[in-house]
Amino acid sequence: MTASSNTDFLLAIENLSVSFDGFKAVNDVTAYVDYNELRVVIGPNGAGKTTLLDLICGKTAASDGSIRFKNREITRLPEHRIVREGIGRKFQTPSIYENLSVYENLEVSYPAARGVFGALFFHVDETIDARIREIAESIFLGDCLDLEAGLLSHGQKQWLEIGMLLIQDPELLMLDEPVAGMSVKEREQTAELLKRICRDRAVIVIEHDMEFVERIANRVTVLHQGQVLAEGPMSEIKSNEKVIEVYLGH
Amino acid sequence: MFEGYTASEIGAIFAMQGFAGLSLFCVFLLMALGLAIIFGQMQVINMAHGEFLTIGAYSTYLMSVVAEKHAPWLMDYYFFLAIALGFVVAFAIGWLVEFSLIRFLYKRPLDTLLATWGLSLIMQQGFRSMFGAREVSPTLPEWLLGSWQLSDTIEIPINGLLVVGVTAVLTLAVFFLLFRSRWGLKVRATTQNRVMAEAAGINTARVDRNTFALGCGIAGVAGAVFTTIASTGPTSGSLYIVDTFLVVVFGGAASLFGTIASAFSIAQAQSILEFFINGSMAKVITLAIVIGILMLRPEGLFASRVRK
Amino acid sequence: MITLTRRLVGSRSDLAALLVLAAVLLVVMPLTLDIFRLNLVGKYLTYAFVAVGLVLCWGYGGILSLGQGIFFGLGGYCMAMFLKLEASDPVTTAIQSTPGIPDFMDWNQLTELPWFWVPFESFAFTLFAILAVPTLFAFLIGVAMFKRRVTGVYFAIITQSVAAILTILIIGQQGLTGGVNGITDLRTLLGWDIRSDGAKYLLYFLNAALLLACIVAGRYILSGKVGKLLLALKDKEDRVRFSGYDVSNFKIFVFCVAALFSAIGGAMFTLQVGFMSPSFVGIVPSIEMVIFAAVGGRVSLIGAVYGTLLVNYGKTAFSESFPELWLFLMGALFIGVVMAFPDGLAGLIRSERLRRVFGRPPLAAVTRTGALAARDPAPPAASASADAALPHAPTGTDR
Amino acid sequence: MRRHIHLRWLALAAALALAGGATAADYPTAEVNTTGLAVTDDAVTVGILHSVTGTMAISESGSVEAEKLAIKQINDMGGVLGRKIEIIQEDGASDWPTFAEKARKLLVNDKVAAVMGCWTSASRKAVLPVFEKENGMLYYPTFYEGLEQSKNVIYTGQEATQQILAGLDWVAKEKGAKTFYLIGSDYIWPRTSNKIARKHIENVLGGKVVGEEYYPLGHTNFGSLINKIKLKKPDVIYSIVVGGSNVSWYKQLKAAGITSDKWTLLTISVTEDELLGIGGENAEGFYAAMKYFQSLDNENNKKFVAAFKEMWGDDSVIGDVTQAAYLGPWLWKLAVEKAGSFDIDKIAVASNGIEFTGAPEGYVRIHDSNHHLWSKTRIGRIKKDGQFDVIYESDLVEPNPFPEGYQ
Repeated sequence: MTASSNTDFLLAIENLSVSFDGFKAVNDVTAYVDYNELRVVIGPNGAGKTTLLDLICGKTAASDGSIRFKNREITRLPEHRIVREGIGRKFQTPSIYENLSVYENLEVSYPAARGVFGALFFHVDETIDARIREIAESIFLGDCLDLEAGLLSHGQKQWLEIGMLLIQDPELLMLDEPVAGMSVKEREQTAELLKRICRDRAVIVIEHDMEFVERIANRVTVLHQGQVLAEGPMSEIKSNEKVIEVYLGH
Repeated sequence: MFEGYTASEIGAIFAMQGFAGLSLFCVFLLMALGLAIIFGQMQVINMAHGEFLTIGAYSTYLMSVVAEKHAPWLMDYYFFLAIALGFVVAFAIGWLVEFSLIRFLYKRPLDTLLATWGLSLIMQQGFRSMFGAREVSPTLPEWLLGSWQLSDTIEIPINGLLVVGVTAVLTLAVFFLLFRSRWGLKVRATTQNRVMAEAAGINTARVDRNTFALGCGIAGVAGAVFTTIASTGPTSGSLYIVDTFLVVVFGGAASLFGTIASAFSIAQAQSILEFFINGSMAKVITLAIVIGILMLRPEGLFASRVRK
Repeated sequence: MITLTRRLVGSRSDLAALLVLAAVLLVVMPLTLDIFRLNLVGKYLTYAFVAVGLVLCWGYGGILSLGQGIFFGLGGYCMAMFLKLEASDPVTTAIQSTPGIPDFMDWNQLTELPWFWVPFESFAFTLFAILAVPTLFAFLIGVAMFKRRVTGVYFAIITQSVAAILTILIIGQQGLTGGVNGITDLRTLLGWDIRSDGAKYLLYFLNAALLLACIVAGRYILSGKVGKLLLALKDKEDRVRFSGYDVSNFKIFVFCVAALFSAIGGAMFTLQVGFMSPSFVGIVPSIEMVIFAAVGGRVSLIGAVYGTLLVNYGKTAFSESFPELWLFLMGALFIGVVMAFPDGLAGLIRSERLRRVFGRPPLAAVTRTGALAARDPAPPAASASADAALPHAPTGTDR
Repeated sequence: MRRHIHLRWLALAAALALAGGATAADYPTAEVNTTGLAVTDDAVTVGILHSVTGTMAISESGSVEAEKLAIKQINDMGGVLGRKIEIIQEDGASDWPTFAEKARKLLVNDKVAAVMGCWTSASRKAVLPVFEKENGMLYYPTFYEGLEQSKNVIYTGQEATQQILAGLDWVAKEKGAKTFYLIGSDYIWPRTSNKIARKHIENVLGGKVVGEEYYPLGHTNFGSLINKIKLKKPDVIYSIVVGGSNVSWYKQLKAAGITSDKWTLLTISVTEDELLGIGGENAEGFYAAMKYFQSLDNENNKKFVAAFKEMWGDDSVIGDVTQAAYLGPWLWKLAVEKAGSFDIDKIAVASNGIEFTGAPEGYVRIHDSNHHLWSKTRIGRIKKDGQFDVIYESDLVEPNPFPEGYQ
């Protein structure tokens, strides 16, 4: 494991690499994310964006390099431990429990009774109930609590998944294409939601929709072939020659 | 255990033991090849695989009866026809099974496992109704039965050579079919990305059906060959299931090379252990080792590492 | 307190179903059947423990174990060891070269009781072992498998292999285990003759009561957060993991519970049948028990009991009158249940109870795909490429 | 042909009727049946309990056929104490609890006067407590490992020492065998039998056991074992491999060049039934020690084989156990007639010392105290057609289920 210095950043990724059968999907990436920052990761297909998130949340094991969260090494922690450290991850395709209701989806995601025996004797008290309803309101699903989640629209499912993360109150939230497949109106609502969310926490977003990116991003990281091509405010990135060549140009 | 033997005796035993390991490897590979193709391509564990082996065995028996009664001049060579017949019959039944059963269950691998177990019960009772509950013995050509005297002390079983030969031919054929033919390209395309394969004009349903039938057909060939080393009866095929599944699972899905390597390592382990310790314990230890390794590499020996 | 009762018995219709089952087992069967038939039903009901366990770990947890016979057998063997020791007192075994040890040990030239048999002279230890040994074994398998994320077909095949290993070991170590014949000729439990009709009645009721208790315990587990998590797990395992749960612990837990239930069944089997043999540890009985659960409806605890009774009754009836047809029928049952009735008996009787507990039928997804397969066999392309029907498919992949 | 047989049966019937000569009227039901068995003025019910389904069905079907043949013949001769025998057949389904359950049904519900049944030791062990508790009478046909004796069982097959010792003596004498390799399937009968064999080889014959191995039931690969045998070069390979493994074992032996021209193999687990699956050509010239072979040359056997084929088809083969199963109903009939009663307790006593001269294997006699049969042990040499040349016949061997010095 690479020895690394202490940082003041929330998330410090240093010299991170992973290879699949010799193919380096993420190659020597170094990046830092600050507290309460909204970072957008862009890049063409196959640039390693999703893999980067997989590495951070422990879904994929790194071949080399380190990831530290609040100065704590999390590179080798199992997924659920990383979540408990305060990192939430939303997947590219809405990943919710289709055969549970919206309420139950949120209930199951509530960060209590995470052990087997805790869960065995768990019941929803008033505080938890209030919290579930509050989150449901904030993700525009206050009226659909009893609806089976599988019956929600695609956009609503995306929101529900975000809600399931919010209820855990993570310090770092990672969203993989949160507006893919959404209508224009839903996009606006989502942008508003994101802005609200990152008041109290850092957010990493992978997004293709440049217009959407411009609306929300503080800083942008551009990945290309597993490496960081450029990083900076959106205005800078837009005029970066290399970025234009590989990504924005077409 | 070697005290009091001459070097040449020990050498001969080692040579023969090497061959025993090789033929056990080939037996395992023959058993597993068909199942591995089906498992790799469609993630279906065919619990009736043993019964497809039995189909091949009974085909051989039928051919031997026919040859004995109607064409005694064929007795020396009918075995090759029997192998072909085993393939054809097993292929045809496999095709039917896919058409009427398997294709509805692709998204539910565990259910396939149960349904094919049911199928195996039906097939076993079918054999019993058709051929009787007793084991039968196909009359094998005389040249297949003996051994080949390599030196004074080294004798190589001819049926072992046959198993090795058929395994080599069949494995090569499967390899070429999968990796060098247009059809194989379609199969691999379907496995990797069904939607894209369909978009590219591949009839994936037909690919599935043929793949399943091919896997069954290979089991038929294996069954025909096994008549030279094992029994032919309604439940003969079920003797192989545990070993077969373990070979396939140990090798990892979607990897022909994995299946070969897995058959090789299990066969060698078992063969060597059997030589040095008692048979039952050898079996227990082999199984335990395989399970132990599977715990360390749950996706099998040779599953390639990809982004999940 | 109210919530606890609710979680134990569920809603009013749940309670009704439970009471009906209790009435069938405790009143109808004993009144209508002679002791011979009742003893048979008792034997079937011991399999129902396994089926109920399978509802938990397979129906809800999505873990198909083809080795439940292991736990049934371990529970049964623990009980059998105690009973055998009691039946082998020095007086009755006086003709042996070493009196006081089980007869099969004497035949195998053992001259003293093996160390692991010694604690089974204590009934308290035996009761403890019946529950603890299989559960601990399940825990070890569970930890080894689920922590390594072995799932699905792999898990099924591995449990099957473990069952095969255990069978070979028990048969091979006949001096210690009684070998292929098993542990036979069991007579008394703490001096009480278990072969008498009175004992059989009592054991039947004890068995039925324990089974009902297991169902209630199972319902308690499923009606709470663990039940919801298990359903969630089956649907989106990664999501549960990324909600901060150690998924493997829940799988281990439910697998252990299933093993525990099976073990109780095994012990009751030994008591009612009077012996235990390795033929209940192996692959075939293990798979048959899966079909009991499937026939009853793999997500219905109570259905599992009816499924077990029905299949076994069918087996007895059919194998008496049409032995040749029985295997065909059994095979057809496997295929039919999987293809046409994935929800089994419980699915046929629209399960209002579960709807109450969960707000809707919890296995909507399963029902849907199952119904699709059953109702709509026409376009093979559609079902073979169900991927295309999934909502996420068009998005493509990104690295 | 058919007429021929009938004449034979009539002759047999006449002969035995002279011996028995009973009519129902001579034996009032109330007197011959004091324990409430299923005996009426003109009929008596017996049970047949074998596996018709499952893995054991292959082996047990011959026994069922033989028992039915014997019962038919007895009925044709006028039955037992003037009563026709009626059969209730139950299927043990190759499942030991089912055996126990069906045994209880036969004894408790059907009140049968005797049961012909079981094949494997495991099934017998499962039903034994039932027979002892409900006081029934079981006629058990299979050669087995011994170490058992019950008032409620008549063992019509050989116990281990009968089959083993005479065979070993023969091979030691005729072949001058000194070294033995013992091989078996891994369960109680082969293990117990090999234990007896080992003691006899080491203590009586002064020979040496150079290897002893067991393989799981259903094992199909014997390559390594065969190499070990080649390394040790035993004078005799002593084989107790059973079931599906049997076929693999002999085919692989032959393929490895272990054939009768250079090696001696003696088995106690291959009968004509097994040879159907193995194929005579694969085991040609090897020896089996049994009490009965289909090819036995005596009048009783010729009649028996002819009658068997008449009833069950010309393709039938008859192995040792099938013949032993045939003895069951006859021995029961003789015991009932000797006791003049169907009562189990009386039959159990009356059975001691009963002689049966009509046995296909020749003369047999039930032991005076242990319910096993005195019988001869024969050595058969396997022929290509799946039959045996009987090349040796011992004197009558006393059954000794608990052999001193062999345990």
